[in-house]
Amino acid sequence: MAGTDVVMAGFGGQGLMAIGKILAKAAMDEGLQVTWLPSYGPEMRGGTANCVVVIDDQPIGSPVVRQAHAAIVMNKQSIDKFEPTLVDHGLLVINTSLIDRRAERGDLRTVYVAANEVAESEGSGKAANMVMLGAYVGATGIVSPKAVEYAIAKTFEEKPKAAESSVRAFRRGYAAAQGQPS
Amino acid sequence: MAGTDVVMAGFGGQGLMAIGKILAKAAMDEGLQVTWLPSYGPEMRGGTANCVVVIDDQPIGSPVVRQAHAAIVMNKQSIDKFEPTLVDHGLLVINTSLIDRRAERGDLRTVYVAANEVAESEGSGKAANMVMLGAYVGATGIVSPKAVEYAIAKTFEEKPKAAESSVRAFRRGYAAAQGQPS
Amino acid sequence: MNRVVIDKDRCKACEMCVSVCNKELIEISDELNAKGYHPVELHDPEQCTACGLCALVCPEGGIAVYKAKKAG
Amino acid sequence: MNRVVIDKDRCKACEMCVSVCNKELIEISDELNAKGYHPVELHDPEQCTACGLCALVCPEGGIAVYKAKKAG
Amino acid sequence: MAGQRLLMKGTEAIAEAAIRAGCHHFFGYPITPQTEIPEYMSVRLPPLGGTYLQAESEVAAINMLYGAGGAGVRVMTSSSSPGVALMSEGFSYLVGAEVPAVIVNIMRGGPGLGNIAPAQGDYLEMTRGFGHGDMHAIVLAPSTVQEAVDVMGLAFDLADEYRNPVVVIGDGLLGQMMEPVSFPDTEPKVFDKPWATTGKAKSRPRNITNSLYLDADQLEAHVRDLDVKFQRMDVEQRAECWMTDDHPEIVIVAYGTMARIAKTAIRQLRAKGLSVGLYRPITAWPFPSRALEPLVEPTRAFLTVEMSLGQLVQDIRAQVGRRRPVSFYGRAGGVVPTVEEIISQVELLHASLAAA
Amino acid sequence: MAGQRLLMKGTEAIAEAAIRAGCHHFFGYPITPQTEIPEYMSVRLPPLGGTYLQAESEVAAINMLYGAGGAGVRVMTSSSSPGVALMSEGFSYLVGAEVPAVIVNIMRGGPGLGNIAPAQGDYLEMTRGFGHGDMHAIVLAPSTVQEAVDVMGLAFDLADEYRNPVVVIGDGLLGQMMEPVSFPDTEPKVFDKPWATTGKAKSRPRNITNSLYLDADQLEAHVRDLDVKFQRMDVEQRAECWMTDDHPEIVIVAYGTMARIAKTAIRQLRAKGLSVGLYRPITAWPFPSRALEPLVEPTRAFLTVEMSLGQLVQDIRAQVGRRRPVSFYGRAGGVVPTVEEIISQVELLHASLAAA
Amino acid sequence: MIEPLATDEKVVFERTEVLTDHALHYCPGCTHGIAHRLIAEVIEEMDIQDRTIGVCPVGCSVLAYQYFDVDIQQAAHGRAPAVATGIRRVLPPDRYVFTYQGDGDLASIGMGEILHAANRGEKITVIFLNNAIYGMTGGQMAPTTLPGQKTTTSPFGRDTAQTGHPIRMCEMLNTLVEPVLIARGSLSSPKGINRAKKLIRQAFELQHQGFTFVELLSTCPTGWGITPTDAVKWLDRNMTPFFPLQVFREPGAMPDASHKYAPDLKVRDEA
Amino acid sequence: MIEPLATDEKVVFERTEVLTDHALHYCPGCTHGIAHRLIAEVIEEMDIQDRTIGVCPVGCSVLAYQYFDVDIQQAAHGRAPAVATGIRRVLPPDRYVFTYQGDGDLASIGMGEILHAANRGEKITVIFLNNAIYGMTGGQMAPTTLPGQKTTTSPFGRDTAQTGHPIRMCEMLNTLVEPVLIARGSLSSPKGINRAKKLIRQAFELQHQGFTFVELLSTCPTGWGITPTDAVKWLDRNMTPFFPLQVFREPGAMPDASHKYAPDLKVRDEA
Ligand SMILES: Cc1ncc(C[n+]2csc(CCOP(=O)(O)OP(=O)(O)O)c2C)c(N)n1
Ligand SMILES: Cc1ncc(C[n+]2csc(CCOP(=O)(O)OP(=O)(O)O)c2C)c(N)n1
Ligand code: SF4
Ligand code: SF4
Ligand code: SF4
Ligand code: SF4
Ligand code: SF4
Ligand code: SF4
Ligand SMILES: [Mg+2]
Ligand SMILES: [Mg+2]
Repeated sequence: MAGTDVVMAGFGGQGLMAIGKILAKAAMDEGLQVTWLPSYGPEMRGGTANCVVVIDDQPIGSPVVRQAHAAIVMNKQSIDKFEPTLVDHGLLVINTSLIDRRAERGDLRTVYVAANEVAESEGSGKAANMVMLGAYVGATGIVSPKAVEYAIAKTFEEKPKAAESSVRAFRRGYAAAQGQPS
Repeated sequence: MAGTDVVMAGFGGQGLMAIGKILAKAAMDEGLQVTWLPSYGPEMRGGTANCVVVIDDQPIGSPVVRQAHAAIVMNKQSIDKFEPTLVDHGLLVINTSLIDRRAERGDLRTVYVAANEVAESEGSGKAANMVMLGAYVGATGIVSPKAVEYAIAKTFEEKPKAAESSVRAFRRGYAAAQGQPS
Repeated sequence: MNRVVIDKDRCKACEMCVSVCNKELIEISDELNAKGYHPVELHDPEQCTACGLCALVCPEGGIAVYKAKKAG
Repeated sequence: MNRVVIDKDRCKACEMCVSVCNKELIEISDELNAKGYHPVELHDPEQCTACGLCALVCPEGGIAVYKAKKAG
Repeated sequence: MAGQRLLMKGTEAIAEAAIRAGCHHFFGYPITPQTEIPEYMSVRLPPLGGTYLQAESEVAAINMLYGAGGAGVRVMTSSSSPGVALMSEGFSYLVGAEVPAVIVNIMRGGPGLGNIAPAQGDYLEMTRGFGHGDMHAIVLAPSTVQEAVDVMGLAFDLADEYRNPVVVIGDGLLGQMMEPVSFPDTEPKVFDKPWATTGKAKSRPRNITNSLYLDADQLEAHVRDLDVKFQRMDVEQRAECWMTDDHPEIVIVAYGTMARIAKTAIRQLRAKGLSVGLYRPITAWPFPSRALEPLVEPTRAFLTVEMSLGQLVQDIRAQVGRRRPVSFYGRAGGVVPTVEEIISQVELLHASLAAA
Repeated sequence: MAGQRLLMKGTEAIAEAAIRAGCHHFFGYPITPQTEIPEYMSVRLPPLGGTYLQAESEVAAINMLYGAGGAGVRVMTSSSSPGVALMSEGFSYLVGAEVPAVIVNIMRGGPGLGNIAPAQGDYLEMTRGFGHGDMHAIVLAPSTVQEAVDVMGLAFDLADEYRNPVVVIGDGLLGQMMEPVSFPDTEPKVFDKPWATTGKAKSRPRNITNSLYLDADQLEAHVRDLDVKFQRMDVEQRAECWMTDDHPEIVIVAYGTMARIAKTAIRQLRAKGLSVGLYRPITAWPFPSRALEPLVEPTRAFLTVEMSLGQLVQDIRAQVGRRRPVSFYGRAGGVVPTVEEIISQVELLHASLAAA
Repeated sequence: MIEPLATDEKVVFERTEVLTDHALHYCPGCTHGIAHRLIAEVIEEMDIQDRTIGVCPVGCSVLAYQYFDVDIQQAAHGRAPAVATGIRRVLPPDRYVFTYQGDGDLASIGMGEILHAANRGEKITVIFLNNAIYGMTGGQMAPTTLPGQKTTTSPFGRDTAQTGHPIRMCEMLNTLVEPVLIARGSLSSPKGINRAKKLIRQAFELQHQGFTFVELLSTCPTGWGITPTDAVKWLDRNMTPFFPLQVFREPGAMPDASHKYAPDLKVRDEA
Repeated sequence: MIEPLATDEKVVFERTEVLTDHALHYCPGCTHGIAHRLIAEVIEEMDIQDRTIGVCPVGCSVLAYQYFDVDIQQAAHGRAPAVATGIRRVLPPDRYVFTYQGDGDLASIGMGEILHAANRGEKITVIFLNNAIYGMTGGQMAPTTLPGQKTTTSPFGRDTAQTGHPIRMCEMLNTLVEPVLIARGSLSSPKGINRAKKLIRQAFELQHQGFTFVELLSTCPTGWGITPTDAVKWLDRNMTPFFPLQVFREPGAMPDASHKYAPDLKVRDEA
């Protein structure tokens, strides 16, 4: 495989860091090289939080990426910030629950998913991040859904309920990505 | 002239620093180059204090001297410490009031003076250092007695009595050196 | 009528103003502001006594309160 | 007889012991020690009560005091 | 958990590796981007019967190291640039009194308060000026989280072996990123420390931890002894030469995170047909000159890449001298040079060599 | 007292020169061998309406400089090696926030507490590592008490001109010796400081003294601006080449007190017929490479002499490279190399050149 | 955008102009914002904006220089009192100098600087925001952290057997002679806020007489992990009992400890 | 060479063996020597020489490591409490750790370290020699220098308007919760010396319960420029009124400030 990377951005509290780690763990478990890097505390509060995951089958150079191959954006600020920075024909996974516009660039591959609504319909509004992760994995096939589901289970080892709803949300996102990207 | 130097050593409180400065000032006033350097506080108390004065008509290199041309020693420790370090045929000015031995080295020029007794006989036991300075200047002629007397006067500007007794003590030391060094 | 002006862009939805208004006039709105918060809004403005407490506790300095002068 | 032993090499002639001896038994001597001080010495040792005050105040730890055991 | 691959943050991996190296005592003060180290220690050490103590300041922390290291235990602190600068006097005391200890510096943007973004601006300070007086300390600069784990054990061993503090430097990226790591399964080496101030048993004279020698001759003798030791440390030179066997035209010089980024650039450059290799100091001090020397003649030009405006490059220039051109590319203030930037720098350099 | 020759201690002459350079504000903490500077200031400044304040520590002192310098006045502190090391973080803040100030370091034996004897062991620290982050400051190294007087005025001018702290280094000998000096009769230069935080007049926006730039791009821009400034400082290179006009076989390299001792040695060596000259950096940073360069080719060998185990010599070696041999002689811990030692080193060197 | 004042109304509350327009970076409900506003209001009311120099610390309020529209310096962590001393000692006496510091900054790393500035009687005002935690770095233990309080570096709760009790700065400063005002307020309620403002005003007014110190108990909802509205309750319930809201010293209420002493320094009288 | 004990006498006073034979470097009459001896005697009497680790400061007593025949560390200026903390926290609990510090060391540069060690309740004994001056560096002003006292950096006498009043460390420490012994003694008279020794003994005995602190008013004849015998009088006359000789805290006499606090840290009770 050729190396790839994805930036995940949204408000603090939307769980972007968490899905980044889950993706990283899934990749590791599949024997890949991986790095996860948070946009670590601007020592200031508010605004957006993001992390970037790099996955490769060769040793990874930079854990930091200026032009990502893909972005998972969960709020308006994030799409504004990261859409322009993606590589040509990059992938943009957009949470339509909180973002009321479409991608502006014509070259991008896009996945639209109403993550918050979908998650709520699965019984846990908090799992919108998992929906987004599912959509990304569905659109890219970068790791197997099984690996992700295992990573989710591990992450919520002590909260089986959360694990379950997370997996459900992940699957819904995964499925949603099948018709797309356009 | 060839450059020369003299180390002045004794107990703290015997006024060695002071006569060093007076000699340095006299040399400066005579248009010579001069440095004065105290053995600055070993950050410990007690023991001996010393300073070294270097006089030259060329710019002075080292203000610190490991083998001095001359030593003025006012107590036993000082003669023990500095006699061995003098250059060949160096000059040793010995305060016999507090040092009950003669120079051990055969090559040295020596001046013996009972500085404390002499000073006391001039009315100020404190001026023993001036006697020693006088003996050194008398033995070397490194600066003119006038210049020293002027420097003494300047130093004790606000204490004319001390100035007077110091000058008298200096002259007695100067005179004492005339018969010597042997 | 007294007037309470909330700077919605500054509001971070901390609800401090909500909790101090004795008249319970302030509520979180459905809007989302640029920072991603649901800013508060005033309902029943007629009931406001212009006591100023909401403005006093707002950490963002985002509330201004004006009292209508008595007629005459 | 009580005994006061002054370590003359340690003595710095500070006169602390001199000032505390109620019997005024301690005095600066004419000797010069290696450090250049005139160490103190005891006179009239018979009068010493071995009260120990001189040793207590000596900053150099230079005094030892021994009390003669009562006969019998 | 040994052997197993774990996804861990650099800072946490460093902390865990230290614990496994037998360091059960940590004194430190929070500062981004390394606060996870004290945080991790505060969870792990008390149950082990060790010490986690939040010092009142970095100045206090380094002096707590002095006390603890002098008493004979493995001890560490960690901080970031401004906090590390405050340890300067204490570090010199550790060297002067020959107290082993490990100091981790996860560097951030400077000077002054700067920011918390990743940087390599303390290279000169750590290798040259970290304290007053004639002194040195081994400085280890890992490039990956796994290597950070590996050097921690080494750092403690070197500290004990030489009775000298050892510094480990990384940048914010190394500290903040997660990567898969596995921990070695070895038991920590145990050093005999008859000099430690543990209480003077009747059987031995008292032990003194001290750097004061009022007499100049004595101090000189002491400093010369230290210097002999510093010279002995020269055997600890460590460097990685990567893709240099085929005598590439251009050698990139980089350390820490910068080096791994350079590796990606080199892979891509080689794919494009350019002849490029990497020289990576692992010990920032002693500077690994022995590994560099054989590269100088075969190489046509060096390019040093740093997250600073040019520090390591000074060591390269000093050694390479006029023999080969040494060019420099650096970003500062927390900006990290990208693979693309490195590639374009190398291409420029290649073009200029071709033209010459 | 201007013009007149006065016999003064180095420390006191430095203090007096600072006052005459318009520095009426001093913050410092006692430490041998420079305590006469604060003592002198405590007598002289209050009657002038200036400030003498004994800080609670060197850390506080350097931060008081930050406040006062940021408020626009000429301000200084002085200390010695361990105390100066404690100023490391604050010094980096001065550079980062572009606050002018003068710091005097009268170096003593190290590392650690070391002793109070004269030494030059902080050269690397002062020129390379005095604080974290990419930073530099001009370092002036006078050789005589008269020159110490002369560089003080220069130090304040350079600080104001570049809005950067300036360091003056001497060793304990320079601080403690008395020599005849005379003071220049010039009025201090006055610099306009529109950036000073003196109270925000209605007519201008507020002034901010700051080194924080949370955004990496902004910090990089700031650091690059600083770097441009550091590069501009290159014009401040100052060195003395003495007895080098006749292209001597051997050039001794030394600075500060060491250089004057070397001069005596050179006079005596020349009297013996040996061909020897001196290269003396006056600015330890920027390193005066331009003055050194023309000496490299004509000279057969360099000998660097220091009161340390080899610091300045690193700069010499970096520049001279393999072109000429650079040998080193140093004493440490407060021992000062003598004229005789230098002479015998040169004679040895001369013999080996003759043999070669 | 605050709407203009209608002619038939009077202002009950408007944002002071001594604060810039910059949006605050603090977390929702963080009382740093309130403290900023109170200080700015006092500066405005005393009409000393052109003579005030602020010093901000390292802590969440590190960016305070963006908010106060006065000349201002950003100080190294803990050193604000030293920086303020430098400013105070060199500028004309009519200036007002204040520092703004958190509890990590002032009571941990900056302990030496605050005590010595106070003891010298530096004519400055120190506003001390005590939120019982290191906010900026993500919630570590502070010297003022309560017994049992969980932070990221006291994960099992502050263990007083290992780390002691919270430090009470007002009480400690009150053992010194020089300070002229030492008081503790709280930002947990409208009443507290009004009282805090009075204390700040008093401090600035007394500043030219000597060292003035106002501690303000503050919330850190993020560091404490609770909502802003719960945070004020937590503060009242848990902090206030140990940190009593009190004026420890003010002109007219000077404790024993503040008595001045002027020995004649002779060895004995007969001399 | 002290002569051997005759069989028919009993020892009233002999030099303790916990002091080495090294001649002290202190000036004539300097009470540092007395303090050393008292500590050594206590160590001997408690028979803890093999379990005691000392920490000496930078100050005139920098060479204390030559005198105490125990394992000992020489600490950086002001940092002895941090060094002692490092030692205490890593050695077995049966060890005795003490620091010996001057007033410049402890109350100026080392203010942060001593207060935090005290506040953490470090189980160490701090012996604080207060001689109102920086002896070692040649007589500069200390935080404890008296108003009007001339030193080389207060050449016109300490001006309290510029530099404040002397700092009283015991009083300040007494605002903290953890210390178990805080006391001030004096070395100016035989009575004082005997009392000082009792305090030191008490401190060592209580050390394993918590932080213990003994301040000893001391003379610096050299720095003060008077004779040793005048110095003790000067101390009694001028220092003691401002630095009262008092036990501020001991088990059984704990002031209000030392009350422990254990909140339950809930937001409210109904929760
Ligand atoms: C020398 C140094 N040490 C540590 C830090 C990291 N640091 C930044 S803010 C802070 C603590 C802030 O806590 P506090 O003063 O209580 O302010 P708050 O954020 O709670 O308002 C620390 C430790 C630093 N910037 N510099
Ligand atoms: C960091 C540092 N700053 C300053 C000094 C210089 N210094 C040595 S001892 C001392 C003060 C000693 O005074 P004090 O603690 O009162 O002890 P005393 O000599 O009076 O017993 C100072 C400032 C130093 N060695 N290190
Ligand atoms: S002014 Fe008073 S009544 Fe009106 S909204 Fe605000 S708090 Fe409520
Ligand atoms: S107090 Fe201010 S920020 Fe908080 S909810 Fe109300 S208006 Fe918004
Ligand atoms: S023991 Fe008592 S009586 Fe005897 S000499 Fe000493 S002080 Fe005087
Ligand atoms: S007290 Fe001790 S040192 Fe002082 S004079 Fe007496 S014996 Fe000598
Ligand atoms: S972390 Fe705490 S102190 Fe900092 S801004 Fe957030 S709530 Fe306020
Ligand atoms: S200077 Fe003072 S404290 Fe130091 S040894 Fe002399 S008398 Fe004692
Ligand atoms: Mg806080
Ligand atoms: Mg003292």
